[in-house]
Amino acid sequence: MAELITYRDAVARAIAQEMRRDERVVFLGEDIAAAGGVFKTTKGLLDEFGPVRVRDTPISEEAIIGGAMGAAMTGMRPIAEIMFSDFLATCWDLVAVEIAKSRYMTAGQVEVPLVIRTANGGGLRFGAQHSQAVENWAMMIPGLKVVAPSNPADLIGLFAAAVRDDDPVMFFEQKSLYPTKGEVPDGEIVDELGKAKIVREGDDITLVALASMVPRAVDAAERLQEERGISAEVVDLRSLVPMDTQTVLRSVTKTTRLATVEENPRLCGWGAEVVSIVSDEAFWDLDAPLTRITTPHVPLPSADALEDVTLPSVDRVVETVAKVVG
Amino acid sequence: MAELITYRDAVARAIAQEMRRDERVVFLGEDIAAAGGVFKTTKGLLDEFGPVRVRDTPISEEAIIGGAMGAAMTGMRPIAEIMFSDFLATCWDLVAVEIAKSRYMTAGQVEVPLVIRTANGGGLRFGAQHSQAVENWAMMIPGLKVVAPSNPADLIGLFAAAVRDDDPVMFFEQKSLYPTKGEVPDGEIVDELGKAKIVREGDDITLVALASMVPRAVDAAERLQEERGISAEVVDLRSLVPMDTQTVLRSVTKTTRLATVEENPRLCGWGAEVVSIVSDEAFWDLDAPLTRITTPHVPLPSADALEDVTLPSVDRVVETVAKVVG
Amino acid sequence: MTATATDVGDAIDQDTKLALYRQLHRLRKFEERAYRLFMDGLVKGTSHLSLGMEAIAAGFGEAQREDDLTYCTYRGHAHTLSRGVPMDGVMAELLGRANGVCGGKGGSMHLTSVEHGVMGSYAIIGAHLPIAAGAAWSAQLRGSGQVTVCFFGDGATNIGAFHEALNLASVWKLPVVFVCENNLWMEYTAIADVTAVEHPAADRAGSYGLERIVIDGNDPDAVYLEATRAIEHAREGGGPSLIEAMTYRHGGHSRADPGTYRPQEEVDEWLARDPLPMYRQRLLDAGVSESDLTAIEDEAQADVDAATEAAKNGPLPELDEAFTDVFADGGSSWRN
Amino acid sequence: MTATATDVGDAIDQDTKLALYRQLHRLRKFEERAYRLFMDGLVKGTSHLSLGMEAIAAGFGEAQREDDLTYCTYRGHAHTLSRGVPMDGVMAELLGRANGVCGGKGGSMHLTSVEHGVMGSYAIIGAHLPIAAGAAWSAQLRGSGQVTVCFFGDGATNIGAFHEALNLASVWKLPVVFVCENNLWMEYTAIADVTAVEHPAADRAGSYGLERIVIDGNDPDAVYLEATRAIEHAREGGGPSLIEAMTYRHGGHSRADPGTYRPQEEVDEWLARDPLPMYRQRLLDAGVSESDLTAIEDEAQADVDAATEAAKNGPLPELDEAFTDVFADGGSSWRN
Ligand SMILES: Cc1ncc(C[n+]2csc(CCOP(=O)(O)OP(=O)(O)O)c2C)c(N)n1
Ligand SMILES: Cc1ncc(C[n+]2csc(CCOP(=O)(O)OP(=O)(O)O)c2C)c(N)n1
Ligand SMILES: [Mg+2]
Ligand SMILES: [Mg+2]
Repeated sequence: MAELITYRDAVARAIAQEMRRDERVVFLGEDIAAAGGVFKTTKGLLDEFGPVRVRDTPISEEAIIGGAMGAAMTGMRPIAEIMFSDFLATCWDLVAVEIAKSRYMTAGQVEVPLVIRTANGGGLRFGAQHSQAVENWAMMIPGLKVVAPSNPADLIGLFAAAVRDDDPVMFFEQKSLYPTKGEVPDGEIVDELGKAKIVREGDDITLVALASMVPRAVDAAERLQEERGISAEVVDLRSLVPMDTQTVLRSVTKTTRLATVEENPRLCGWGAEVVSIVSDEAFWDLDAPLTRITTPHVPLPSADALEDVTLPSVDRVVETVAKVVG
Repeated sequence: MAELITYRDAVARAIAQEMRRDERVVFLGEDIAAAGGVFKTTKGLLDEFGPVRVRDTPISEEAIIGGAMGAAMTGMRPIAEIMFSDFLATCWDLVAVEIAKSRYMTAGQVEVPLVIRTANGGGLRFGAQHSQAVENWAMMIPGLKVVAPSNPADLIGLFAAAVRDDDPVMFFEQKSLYPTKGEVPDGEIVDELGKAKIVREGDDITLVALASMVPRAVDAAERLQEERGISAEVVDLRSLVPMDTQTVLRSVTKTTRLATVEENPRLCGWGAEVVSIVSDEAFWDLDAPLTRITTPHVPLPSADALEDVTLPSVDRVVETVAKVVG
Repeated sequence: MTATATDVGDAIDQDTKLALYRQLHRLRKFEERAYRLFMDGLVKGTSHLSLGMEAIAAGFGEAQREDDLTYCTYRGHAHTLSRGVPMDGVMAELLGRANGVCGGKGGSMHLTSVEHGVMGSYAIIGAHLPIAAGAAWSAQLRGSGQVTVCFFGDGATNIGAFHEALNLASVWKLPVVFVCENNLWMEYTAIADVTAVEHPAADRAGSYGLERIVIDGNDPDAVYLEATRAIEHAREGGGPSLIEAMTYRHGGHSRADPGTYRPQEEVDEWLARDPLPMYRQRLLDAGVSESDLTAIEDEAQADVDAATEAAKNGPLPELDEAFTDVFADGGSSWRN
Repeated sequence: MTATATDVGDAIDQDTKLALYRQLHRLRKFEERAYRLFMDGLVKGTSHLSLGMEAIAAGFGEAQREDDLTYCTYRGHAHTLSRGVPMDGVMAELLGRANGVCGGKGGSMHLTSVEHGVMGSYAIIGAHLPIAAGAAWSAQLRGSGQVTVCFFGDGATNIGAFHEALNLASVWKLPVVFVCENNLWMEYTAIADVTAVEHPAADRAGSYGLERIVIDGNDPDAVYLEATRAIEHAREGGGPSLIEAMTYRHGGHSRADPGTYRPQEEVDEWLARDPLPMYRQRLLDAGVSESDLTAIEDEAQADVDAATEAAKNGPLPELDEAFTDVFADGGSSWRN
């Protein structure tokens, strides 16, 4: 059996699944308990798990993430919410310099099994300080795992894998996906980090996408097929670290062309890393320049019309791919 | 006339040059005034410019950078020191979310002409929290300019350009370069942001390097020539934003091969961006896979022998390039 | 509270009181309209209103010198308007129009008008406190005599930047007035549930060598007098002040939030302390005529109506604007 | 200061006093050796010594329960040793050897021994305060009865993380003791020059609803008694304490720094308050024999000598170790 649920509701279901399974899983963040989260992603958790395990915090991101780290290194498995991924900047030291490095600096003595989940990305007209796609910030940091699901079923399965993982996992929920729906099987769902998915097969070009860019890449692929007879294969990367480079390389070897579809702004986006892997390891298989479709290197504007011309659109993917293949 | 001075002494000379020229230039940071900086890079400035313009701060990186921003947007041209670039993480919100975005969000009303200078990178056995090369953190953020000189003359000239620039500039001094010496002409030195330099000409491969990796790339090039008859061209990128892609592309078009030499850890390093540009725009000129030589994706270890196997070494550059060309 | 309403009111001349009254109504009517436009889908994204909290913006706006500087938050409509920024440009910005103060790139959370000393509305909690300190440092360095006023919510008192900014401002004796608008709630969580002291700002003033100040933020006169004192203190080189102004938002935190998480008793108590009717009565008691007050109210409404029309009729931004203003050359190019 | 030395000393039994004395000498001699090894080029990078500040580590170490947790800074040799971590492993870590507590990957600034409750030495100012709060939260959740002790310098009181951690710990009543080692200086700048209050930690306790506590950090008995009180208070569910222990470093901030930026008078005054001779005299006055004390000192010296040998003879790490321990699988692979 399966059920059609929203990406939003998948969040609470994923957290509940893991909290039921393991007493050590606790959840902290701003407005997550009584209010059920500002995106209504955590409704019902306080009722089911009580105020000891589901806890509202002050507006103190360093205390939230530091607190989660201290708990994780002493036997708990915390889930911390950073309300908007932009706010990671206010606790970046804890994330990038403490959590990420502790296992290494202590030669494995310290383990930090936690999940930081956060609403990432644009599309809601929230302006430059509440819309950033910062998955590449996390990817840059050795010691962090980085996950970004594109649909409800993946969200639950990857979240479960993240909670069960003994490493710190940055879990990016794309906030524009919250209202979107997807089929989710009944019962426990547990997926695996580091496995990309080919969500549409094709022969002429490989489109590598992530999170909200996956449905756009798929739509573009449909249109490319219909309008221009171009057959695009779409890979949903799902996790940036660990990265399933083999799936990408196999696909590119077959299609001989690559475009990445990235929400992060251009410079040093995750697609640059994908391109650098492909241009090194699949070089001799390539039949066209490697292309990146990204948000241009600008902070995001607030006005809807302006925001719409920054994020990669289906149109832009179609036009760009047509040029690469054409 | 010219003089041989250290990269360390070039810092104070650069700051003094700009403070003499423009009253609006003020300088703040931890231990920069009376003590002359923990790396002794700012000696003499307090004496010459006094405690109003050269000011020690509390250990409050957010106040330092926020303070610099507030001053910059109201008519001053502050220089802020972040002692080790690792500490940028403690004020990343101010850097990446406030300073970088204010001009854009206000449609150009707000201008933030400041320079954040910081000791970046490894090699001094300071361990994982005092050795990071984080130039790619800054490069990722739309609205920031990013500079990293490799020698004393460039340091002074690029610093002057940074102070005179109306945009916020992240100025990365590679701390292992502080004791190194170079020729510096007499008198005022003013360089230009966004101009790469070909520091060694060659025909078989282009090595793009930055800061401390430039001398290593040059040494490697000499050895490649002597030991293997490979002629490598070395490009000192000097500034990541703006980036002189034309110089890189021209060089690669000539040599038909590219390797980047990066101190930042592997994932989403600046070299990935360079590779993505080249593999898109010079694709048809390429004769070999594009290769990146980086610090591997690990936090840095403290022990000297261990640190030495992480940072790209001359040996590693030689071996890797030999394989690419060979 | 430092003083009762009737005490303090006497020190203020009639013109100022009428100006305060005018401002209260301008702000109230603007926010009511902004809410409606949000519900109508014309304000996109989000918006945070100062309904019920107008007396703070009004009191400070009246006390500030023309060249003084303001730093505020995403809840910044009132603070922007109270500095004399034309309503048209603010309303148009909410609607994402080219004639908005930020050409539509900022939106409701990032209102800015440098020309009027409104140096920005910041949407990351606490971030603007050190920035405001820096602006005050600049005024000190330039000897301009400008005072910076920095507004923030009760929730901001628990973030690190608050602590760093207050300490630096105090040590450097900066001409800055920090104003905590304590409306008892953060988003949907009560400040009392997550804070170690009763008055999240004032009870911490001692940590920065500052005086403990709590005022009735719903009393325009009390706000105006304390604002005047603190601003003069700063202007004369006396250094910063930290003022906690008690207030309440009539509606929810943002967007369409009905604010139902708050106890009805608490809401009722504070609705009874709405600054507008309270101040109206005070002015009537002081001999101002009903018709004068009604004229002011009507004028405020007319201004809001006109601004709404100007905003609705404002052009949409050119799409190319998305790629301007990243760098000083006006563009967004990061390469040659 | 809460009490004078002679008052407080009386409440402590002789065994504990001798243990404190032993610890003082172990720490002193270890630090003297570490300095020499740095000057000899055997300790690479940097090192920050607790010379002169040993009484704090000794007093707390003695008061902590075996399963209690310690969080400290880059100036963490003393706090690590005082929890019973073998000297060999600590010295070897300073020398970057494979037999170091972190296999050479941590170095002087990152000493850690989870097995002994030393949960890490953190080199970013203030970062470990919220982490320590989190460990205390975990102890509270697990009902383990463990208390977390978190050491930091005076300079750390001006960074945001301090503020956030103290507030959270207080609101959640966490079993954590925050200990500010106020040695009057940060690196080369006096804390007094950059702080709005005289006692950078204690004068801010009120901001977190906590008691103002300043102790003589050079008096091992005073430290021990206050440590015992605060730890018991935390263990019994009374919540956090914030203790400011006044002390002084005999040498410079780090590496070869001679510390000459400090006024000679101040240095002399504090050298005269060196905890070691002071405590020796107190024990002699209490009837402990000179020879017992000398034996303890000799033993400490012998331990340090042995640890030095063990460290010098320790193997260098295998180069492959640079690529281990990034992830839980033991390696550093981020891809398939
Ligand atoms: C660093 C940071 N954390 C969280 C948020 C999300 N957020 C926006 S407003 C708000 C509540 C702020 O409460 P308060 O400071 O009392 O101001 P008010 O909204 O009541 O005026 C929160 C948590 C944010 N913008 N920035
Ligand atoms: C966030 C941050 N800023 C600056 C530094 C550099 N730094 C290292 S130690 C130190 C002085 C710390 O002084 P204090 O807290 O008094 O501790 P002490 O060294 O005196 O024990 C500074 C500024 C740092 N490590 N982290
Ligand atoms: Mg509030
Ligand atoms: Mg100190």
